[in-house]
Amino acid sequence: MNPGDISPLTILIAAIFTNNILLSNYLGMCSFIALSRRLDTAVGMGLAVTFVSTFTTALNWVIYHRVLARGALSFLPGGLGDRIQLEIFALIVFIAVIAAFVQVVEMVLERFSPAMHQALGLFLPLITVNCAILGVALFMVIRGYGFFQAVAYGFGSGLGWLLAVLLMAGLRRRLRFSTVPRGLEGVGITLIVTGIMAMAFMAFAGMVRIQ
Amino acid sequence: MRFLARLLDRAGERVKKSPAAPLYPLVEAVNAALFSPDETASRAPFIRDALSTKRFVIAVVIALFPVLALATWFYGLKVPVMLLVAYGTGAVVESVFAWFRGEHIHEGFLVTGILMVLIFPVTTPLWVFVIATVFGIVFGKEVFGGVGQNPVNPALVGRMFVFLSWPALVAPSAYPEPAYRLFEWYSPAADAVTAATPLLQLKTGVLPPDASLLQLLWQVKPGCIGELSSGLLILGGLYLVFVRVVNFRIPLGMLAGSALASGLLGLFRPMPDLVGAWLSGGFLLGMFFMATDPVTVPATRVGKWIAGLLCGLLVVIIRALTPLVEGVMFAVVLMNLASPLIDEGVRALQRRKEADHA
Amino acid sequence: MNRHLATLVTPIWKENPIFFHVLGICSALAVTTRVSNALVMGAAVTCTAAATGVFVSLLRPVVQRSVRLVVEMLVIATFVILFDVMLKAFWYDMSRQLGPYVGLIVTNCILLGRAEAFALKNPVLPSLLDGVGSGLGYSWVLVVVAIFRESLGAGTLLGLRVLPEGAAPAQALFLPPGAFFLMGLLVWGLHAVRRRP
Amino acid sequence: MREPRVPAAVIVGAVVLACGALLLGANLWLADRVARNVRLAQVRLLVELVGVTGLSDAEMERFVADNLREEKDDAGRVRRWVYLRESTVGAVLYPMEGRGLWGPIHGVMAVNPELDTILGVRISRHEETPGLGAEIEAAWFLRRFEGLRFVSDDETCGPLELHVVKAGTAKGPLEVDGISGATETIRGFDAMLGRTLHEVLGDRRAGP
Repeated sequence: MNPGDISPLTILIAAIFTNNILLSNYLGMCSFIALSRRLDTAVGMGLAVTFVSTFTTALNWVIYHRVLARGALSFLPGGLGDRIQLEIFALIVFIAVIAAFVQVVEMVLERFSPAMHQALGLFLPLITVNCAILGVALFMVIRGYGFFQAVAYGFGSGLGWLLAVLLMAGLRRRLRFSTVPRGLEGVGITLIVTGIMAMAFMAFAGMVRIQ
Repeated sequence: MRFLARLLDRAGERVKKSPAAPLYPLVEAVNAALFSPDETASRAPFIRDALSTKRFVIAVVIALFPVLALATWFYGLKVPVMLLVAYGTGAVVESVFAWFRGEHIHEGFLVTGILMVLIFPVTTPLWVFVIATVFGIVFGKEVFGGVGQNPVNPALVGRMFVFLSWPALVAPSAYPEPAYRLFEWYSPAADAVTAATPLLQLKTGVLPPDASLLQLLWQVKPGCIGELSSGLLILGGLYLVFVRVVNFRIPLGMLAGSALASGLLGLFRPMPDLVGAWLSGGFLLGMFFMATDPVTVPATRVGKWIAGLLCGLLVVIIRALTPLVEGVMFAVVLMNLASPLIDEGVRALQRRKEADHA
Repeated sequence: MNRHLATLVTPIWKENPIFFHVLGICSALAVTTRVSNALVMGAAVTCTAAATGVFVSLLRPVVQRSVRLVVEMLVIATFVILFDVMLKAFWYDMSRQLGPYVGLIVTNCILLGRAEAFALKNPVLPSLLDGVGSGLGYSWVLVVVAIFRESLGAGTLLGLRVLPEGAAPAQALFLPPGAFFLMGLLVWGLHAVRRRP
Repeated sequence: MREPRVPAAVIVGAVVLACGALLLGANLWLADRVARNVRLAQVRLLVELVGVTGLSDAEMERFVADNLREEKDDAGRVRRWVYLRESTVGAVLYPMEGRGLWGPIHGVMAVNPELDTILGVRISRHEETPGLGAEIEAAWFLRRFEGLRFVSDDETCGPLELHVVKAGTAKGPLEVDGISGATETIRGFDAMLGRTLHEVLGDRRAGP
């Protein structure tokens, strides 16, 4: 059996609940800590991550499997395609695709939807260094996902991150009125609450039957 | 210290101001801190009785005392010993933190300590129980500044940690059959008889034919210490609702939520009997005594309904769709974690409505 | 020389990138289930941070502001890939254990952050020292977290059993939540220690 | 800071070229080694499974090339390896593929020449939780499969009853204890084992 057999819907649910990219793969922690301070920034960044992660995963999948992967260029004449090895550039290409996509989206939004640009514009540039997006691309390669699986994974991971950051923003707003020990304020207490959240999300482990 | 005093002050003011005096200062303090004052006065009219934290604690202890007494009858001396251990550990940890902060120990731990005992099976080794208590108090309460400031139920935080750490030692497969053991010390060697809990039987679909709902209600059944008798839990819970220590919206929401989830999932797969699911496992204990903890639920009225629904939904989903047998613990914590967000959402909607009216 | 020493030491303790700039926390949490993984990951970050520091500093006189981010990212990515390939070639098992997290060093803000904040403004030697210092500052935190997680969560240290037979390790520390709790505690402890003169 | 005079495009171009050259060079130098490592990981399992020890990497590769006959299916994928010891069959090795909780699981199962007993199981690749699901590759767990006879005594290839079950609940010779706390991984492992055994039984029915 190969991974092609899992339905994209299953992957989507798994990426949100059972295998949350933040709570089980720790990706996107930096922006999670920084942007969960306020609810509105959390919403903005969460939506931006979801959007970018979905589309760049699709783009990266196509580029990886049609250009970079071993044997992808075998249609080239004279066995040239088999001799070119581009896999090593995957990481750079992924970053470049993410950065370029973010740029393009920013320009398009600025031009056609100033309201959206106002809402998301601040967060788009930050995404380039959000490791969740790059992480999704790398996991997609390691796990050998097909196109629709990869897109579902990208979308689900974005939603999972959005969910976690929203919960955390709500909690941190409430924590402002708690007398947290001084050394724990900010980063420390956020990490501990994330730990409680990660424990609670363990309940979903095994919810998705992959067999 | 000054901060707490300020909170209590503000709560006190509101007691004087409104005819609907606060339920207990702590909730009020948190409410006051979360709401801006002008918003709250109109939105918390369901609080009718002036109760101090002490009276709240006493009410919960009264409600849970019969359960503890019955558990001692059936599980033996280990139950009161566990209670002493919980209080002892709690006192040490709390006084260390209180000393650092320069505060007094809070009587709120009386409740956490009892709950701590009730959510473990009697088979739990004492060292595991101590670790759970310490972890729960430190990471569930003290890091947030102590009683009344914790976003999640501290007892459940401790329970989750040991559940994930040593699943075999606290798992449902180790629950012993209740039998008369008063004045005996429970030991796994002497009491090797373990029994499948009704919940496990419901899950695997092999509920024995003689187990009617009435029996689930009145008979004692294997499980965690506090799950011994559904009847006593219902009586205790109703008492708390009756004296208005517990808000009725969360329990009702949970019942509705679990019914909804059970019905929806029932369209696709066979589901265990709904009332049976209510009466077995930790549902009642969680519903009346955990999920209702006033500091960890939404402050808005609509928010309480939503939180209850969510919790009920999650219980059924976790019980039905994951390999876990019991889902109440996780469901309550997930609900706690979502509570501030629910409040934010409800308030945003209310603000929008008011803006429309104006 | 004293100044150079300070450049090296400051990011290890006084301005530790993980604690005081909250950089690079993702991988710090992910690879700390085993001390060996943490050591290799620390080495990876130290090497790439040092190399990046040197090269960004070298390119400093010719790179224009408008393209400096692109150049920095290129340099970082190149060194990360180099390390990844070397690991695959010479320590295949370890490379499999670390999975995608070596590649994810690219988005580890420590590298970009130090390149931006230090190497772009300083000569080669201090940049090298700053890179090494930041890498070491990151590494020791990883190793400390890993020591707790591996010994208490799995009962071993560097693969050797340290808990007595019969003592069951706390699996929760090995699972993701454990990383968050330990990291939180470490942040707390460090802030407490640092505030005291 | 003084703005340098060199045009930005030139700089970026030069850096891109330099980085590209560096990486391609590294790739040329190391690609074979990496490929060999990937191959060796598999080879090591095969050698271990047929019970040969103390070989160097190169010797292992030669050993596998000389003594293991690869059989491929129509799609060109390896279906099984037949281990020839002094021109008689010593064991038959089947590749296994399945899914765990987080990702694919790959492994190899060795079966005796009569195709009725498991000689050993090894896992080559998985993404499971360290300490829990990841224990499927641990020796203490895999040892439970050694010498398991999965064909009933009356020699019928009847329904397969070999199962990995919840830890501590194994009954009878054909149930194997799983790993506590790793339900989903074990479920995938069990299914993978079942599929492989199914294939083995197919070969057994087809005759030697």
